[in-house]
Amino acid sequence: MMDFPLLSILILLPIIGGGLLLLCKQNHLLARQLALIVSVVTMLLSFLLYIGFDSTTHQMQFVERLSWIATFNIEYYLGVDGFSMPLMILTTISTVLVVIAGWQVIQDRAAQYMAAFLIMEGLMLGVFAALDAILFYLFFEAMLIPLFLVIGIWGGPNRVYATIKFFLYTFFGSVFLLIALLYLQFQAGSFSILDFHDVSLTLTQQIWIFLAFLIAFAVKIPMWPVHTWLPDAHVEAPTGGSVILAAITLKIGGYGLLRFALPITPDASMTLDWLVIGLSLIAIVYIGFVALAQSDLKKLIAYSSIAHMGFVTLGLFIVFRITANEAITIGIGNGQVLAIEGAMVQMISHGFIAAAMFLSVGVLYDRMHTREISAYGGVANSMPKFTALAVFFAMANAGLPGTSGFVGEFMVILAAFQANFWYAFLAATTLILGAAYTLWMVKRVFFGEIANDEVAKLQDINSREMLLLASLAVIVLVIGIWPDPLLNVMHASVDNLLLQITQSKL
Amino acid sequence: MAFEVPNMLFALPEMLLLAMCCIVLLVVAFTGNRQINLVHALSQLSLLITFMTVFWMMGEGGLTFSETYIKDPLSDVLKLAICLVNMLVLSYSYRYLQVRKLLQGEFYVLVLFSTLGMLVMVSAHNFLTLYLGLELMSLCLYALVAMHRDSFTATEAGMKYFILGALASGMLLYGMSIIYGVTGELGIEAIATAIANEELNQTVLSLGIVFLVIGIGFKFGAVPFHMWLPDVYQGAPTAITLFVASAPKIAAFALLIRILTEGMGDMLSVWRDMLIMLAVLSIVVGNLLAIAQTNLKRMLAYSTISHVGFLLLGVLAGSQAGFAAALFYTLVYALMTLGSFGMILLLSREGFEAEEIEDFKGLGQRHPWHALMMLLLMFSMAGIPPLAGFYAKLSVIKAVVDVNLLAVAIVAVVMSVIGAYYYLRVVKVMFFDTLTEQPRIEASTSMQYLLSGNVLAALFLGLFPGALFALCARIFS
Amino acid sequence: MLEGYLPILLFIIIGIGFGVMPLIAGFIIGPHRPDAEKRSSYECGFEPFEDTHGKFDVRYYLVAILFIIFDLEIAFLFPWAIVLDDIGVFGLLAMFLFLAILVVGFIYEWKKGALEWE
Amino acid sequence: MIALSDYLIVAAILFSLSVAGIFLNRKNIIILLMCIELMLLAVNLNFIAFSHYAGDAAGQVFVFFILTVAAAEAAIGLAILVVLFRNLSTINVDDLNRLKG
Amino acid sequence: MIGYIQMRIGPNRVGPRGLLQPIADGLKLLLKEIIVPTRSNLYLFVLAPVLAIGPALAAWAVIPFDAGMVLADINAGLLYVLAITSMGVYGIVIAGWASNSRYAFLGAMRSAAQVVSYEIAMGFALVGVLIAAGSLNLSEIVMAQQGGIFYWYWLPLLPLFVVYFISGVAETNRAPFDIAEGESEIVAGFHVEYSGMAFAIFFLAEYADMILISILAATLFMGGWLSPFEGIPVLESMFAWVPGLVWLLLKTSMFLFIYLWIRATFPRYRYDQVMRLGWKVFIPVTLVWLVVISTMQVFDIGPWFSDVVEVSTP
Repeated sequence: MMDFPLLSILILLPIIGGGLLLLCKQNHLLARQLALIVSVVTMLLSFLLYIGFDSTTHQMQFVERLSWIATFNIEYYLGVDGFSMPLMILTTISTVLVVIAGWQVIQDRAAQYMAAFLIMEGLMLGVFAALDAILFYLFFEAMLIPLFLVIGIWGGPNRVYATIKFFLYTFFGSVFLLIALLYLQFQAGSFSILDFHDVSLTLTQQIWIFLAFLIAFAVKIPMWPVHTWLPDAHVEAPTGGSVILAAITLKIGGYGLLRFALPITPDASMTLDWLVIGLSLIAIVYIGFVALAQSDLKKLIAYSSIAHMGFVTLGLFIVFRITANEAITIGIGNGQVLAIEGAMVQMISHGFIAAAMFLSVGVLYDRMHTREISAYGGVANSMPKFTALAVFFAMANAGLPGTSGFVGEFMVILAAFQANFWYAFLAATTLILGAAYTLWMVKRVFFGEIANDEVAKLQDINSREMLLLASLAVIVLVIGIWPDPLLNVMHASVDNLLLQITQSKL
Repeated sequence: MAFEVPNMLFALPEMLLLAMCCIVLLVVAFTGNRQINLVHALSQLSLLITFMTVFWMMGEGGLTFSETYIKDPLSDVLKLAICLVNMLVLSYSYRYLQVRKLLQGEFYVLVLFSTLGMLVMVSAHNFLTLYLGLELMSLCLYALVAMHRDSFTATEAGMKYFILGALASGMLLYGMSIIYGVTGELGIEAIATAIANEELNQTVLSLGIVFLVIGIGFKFGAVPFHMWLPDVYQGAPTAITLFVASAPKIAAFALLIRILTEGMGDMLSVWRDMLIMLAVLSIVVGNLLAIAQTNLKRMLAYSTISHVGFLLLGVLAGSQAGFAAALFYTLVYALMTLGSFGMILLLSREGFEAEEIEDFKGLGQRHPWHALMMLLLMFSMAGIPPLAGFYAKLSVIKAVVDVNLLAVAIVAVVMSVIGAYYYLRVVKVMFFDTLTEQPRIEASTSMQYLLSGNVLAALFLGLFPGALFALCARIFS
Repeated sequence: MLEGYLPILLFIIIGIGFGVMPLIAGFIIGPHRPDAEKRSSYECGFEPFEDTHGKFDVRYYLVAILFIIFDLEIAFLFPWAIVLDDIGVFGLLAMFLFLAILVVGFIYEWKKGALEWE
Repeated sequence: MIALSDYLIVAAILFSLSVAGIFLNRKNIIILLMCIELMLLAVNLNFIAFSHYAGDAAGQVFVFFILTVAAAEAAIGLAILVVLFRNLSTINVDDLNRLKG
Repeated sequence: MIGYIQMRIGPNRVGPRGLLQPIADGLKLLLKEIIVPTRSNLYLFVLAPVLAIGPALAAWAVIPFDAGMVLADINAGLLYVLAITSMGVYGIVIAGWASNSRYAFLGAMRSAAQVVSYEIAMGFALVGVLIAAGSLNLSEIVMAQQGGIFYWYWLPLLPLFVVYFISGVAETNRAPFDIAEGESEIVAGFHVEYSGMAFAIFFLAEYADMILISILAATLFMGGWLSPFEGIPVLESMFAWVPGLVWLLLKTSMFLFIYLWIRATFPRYRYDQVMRLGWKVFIPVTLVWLVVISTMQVFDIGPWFSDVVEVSTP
């Protein structure tokens, strides 16, 4: 198994597939079929990762290591651990969904649309698999290009503004990441992320590096107050773009914090945890209220995404508070594990739920060509099957027990109690707020009187859409009811991470 | 007087090129413009021969012509690059010039002589040779820029270029004269030795360096000596702009390296601060002004200014890694410039220059492949992986970080974000705007292939920059 | 060593004096009765209607340029001619090369018609 | 005997004059060209002075070459000027304003 | 003298055989008004004649009249002569410019172009002398020609000598190269607006130039003050008493005579012919001959460039 370059294949397959797609210019059907085949094969291959994964160790697995740019000691260094592996699977699954979702909707330059997504898939897989900082940065940035094009070409009326804003925000964040990486290389002598973990830094150095990381990943996550690109991007993006944005690119921010900020600069993280926690709580509470006020479906979901990602950052950084509280008793306690794993589960689950929500909106949009909540009403009457699924996802989004949304939020809130009651309290308000804005949205869109003739004429979802949403529903349910398979693969890595961050580097 | 016959072999490529120049000149003289295809072929052949000779003679090196001439790995690589770039320039320009009745023998002659000047400059190991090479190159460039005699803009650009270029030469010379006065030497190495071993008047020496840096700044077009650059880029016929923008920068890099690092290496502390100023100003001003442009050529000119700033960053790091990075940057820059101006050439046709950003509207729908190429170029220039431009920026910034000039590095990267904006605008116009008129591509297929190859090379360098990096690093180790 | 040049300076002064003195003499001795007709420039019966400091044929300019270039080549030849015996065959060949390039340029000018007048 | 510094001061003054001329002159391009020549002459003076006082001929050789190049430069400058004049019918520096931005 | 050759009556009436005619001319000119045309630049207008004559006279400083009989025995003698005579062109151009007359201006441009064109041929010719002599010092050049009339440079450098002399004629704007003042075309050339003494000065300058060219020709190609009979046993001793100065003056006079002779006999060239001769004939010829003699010099070929001559020079 180790000789088989599974990760490389996972990364290259979609990219090459995308390149091939560019060649079939006008033949949309061929392009779609090819895209589906490639994405499905990639997804199946990614399952091999799970099957072959050894969950007892925190060591990197499926490692591939080749010298790449010898002069700077940059390597082609891939590997996965308990954090990245689930995210990779999330990526492959999402891409399949996106391909299916765009099957009929995208008529204009379909081949290029599919190609962009496939290339993006490869690059995102690369981000998660990269263990060399420059390689990571490379995938991290390169990913922007197809996404930029996807939003810009196939997006809504205001797409140009949105896409440039999106690009510049993320690019702006990432250049600081680059500086930090270069500085770290200067200290560590190599670009291997694992070497970065071991490098010793003074507190001042750590704080600067941490801030650089924070800017880079906070923009990606996005955290308040650098979140403003996200609603714009989501609103203007085509459905597929929204799905990928919500499901995966946001996760890259969280993943980055896990992979870089926490282990490399634990002391700075600890010193500045108030900042991140504060921002997270603002995101959860304030953005929750903002979401409540939205009249645009996609914007609402976008803001809810920001709020949910607030849980992720909260979970990651609350660890230090827990540690402070438990310091007297034991080294690594249950609380910390809960927090980190909660954040991870929240990421994965949000990936699926947000994807599902955007797909649902996409379904409506394809039929009505509007995202205004006020334009809908009584959709349940004309689209019963769709309504059933959509309401289920809305519930999951609000954190209904039994769905995956509940698991992540619950774990984080539980952990927060061990840190500080008020944190937990504020975080828990999301249960109310989330329920409020989702349910209110559901009520306005799906139930009540049929608002107008167009709604009355709506066709219910076809089998393709059914397949999409149903499979997502299954996943959400499975994770919600039985999260152990997901949690198990993480344990070792989480433990190792906690070990790293609780040991001062000073 | 002992008169030693020098080892002429080291200058063989230059001599061959000179001979070919003369042949081409004679052909032009005797056939006028009737046999222009022959002249074109001959010119390409000359460059090819030179390229092959340099390639064939790579490896051994040394000083010759009373230590005024050097053949070292740096000169070899730069010469190869110059020849290659110029061959591409000639191929790209052919059709553009033909359509505009500018395809005259003189164009080829001037390009060849200019190339010769660059080669001499690259190999110069004495202020005198350096100056001669520089002037041979510059004089041809002035003439080329003003070659379109009926164009207001071209002649005006030529005049501006000439005056500021001559001013730059004057500054450079004044600096050289002061250095000569202080050290009593004109040879690069002799000056370095003198600076290292003797008690020299540091104040006067610094004064000389100030003038040298100003001169170099002018030649590169670094802020605040950049005034000529946008005008020349915009005013000259695009094919000429392509030439002015690409290979001379490679040669100017040699100028910089020979004078400042090989000659004045021990005075790093003196010139570093100046270069920091130049570099930071260039990056800031170049990027900011580029945003306001609507003319693509002018925008690329300002972007060149910012690229120059980055290039200087590598040099001012003063470390071997920095020089290697700057070299890498220069080569990549030449590649990208070739591509982007080549793109303008590709799209322009009779009566249509394709030099306004607006002219690229809707390219993504009409010619997706070319739009994709342009997209890659723009992203490469913006420094986005996995394209060559990214590694160029990465390596210089790394060099700067390594010598603890973090603030400079941060300014540079922040400005590169702003830079990304105007590159994105081009992409936006190509892909997101609907086309107004039907851009028809008349360029020959061979040019289209070459251009695609050029861009793919940028992509390839982005994926596998290792070899080139290693090469650059070895040159400066 | 500059002493050797003193007579030259004297001669230059004398030469200038030779020019200036008669002029002064002419101004003093000669009659001085300017009138408009006399002072107008010489024309074949019509009034000069424009400043002649205007345009002139570009060929003159061309000659001037060519002169500068060739004159400088001669300036290179001078020192070479002096030390020809010392630098031997190599110097000879080098200058031949130089002249050859010059000739190439010369031929080019010739063929391009820079030397034609009518 | 005239000291080295005297030569240098003269050269520096000439040089400054020419640079000032290039930047301040707004009237006539020919004056710009003359300033450039003046500049090179200032450099020549420098070189010769240094070379004379150091007893090293290299500087004078350099001057030779500078002279030649200056001639070529003047030739090209004038050529461009002629073409420019043909297009614009003026050699006023301020009229060079078609390219801006 | 021209008068005699052309059988004209008039100029040869004043004084004994017309020898006083120039003096009479001078007096007349002195007494005439110097008219400064309106719209002309006074300073330049006055400067021009000074510039014309100054260099012509200044060049005399380095001419060796006999062994050691030279005012300024500098090493760069020939260079100095070339440099200083080139200044004369300024006189012409400034005169034409300052006069503000189209005839004057056109004449000035023409003669300037002509002068500079021939200066190149002349320069190349001089380089030949330098190769042979190996020095820029005029005295040394003369010394290098020792050995008799056949060792003077006019023979080995015959083409150069011819070129030099014709160029000299052209350089001084004398007939048949006097198109610049071709009365039929442009009235009187660059000094059309000059009158009185100013005109006289131009005239003087022209004659001074002529004499200079002649004496240079004598010095460079005809062995300067050396006796023509050197090396011929009997005659050498016979004429040994004649001072070098006399020889030099004799030779110079001979050239001057040729000058006038040419003027009197040859028709005027057309301007394009003049320029063609200068550029397309003289320059190639001199270039080729330069190559020949430098090769001969380096490889010690022929009767004049062999080491024997080298040894015989002190």
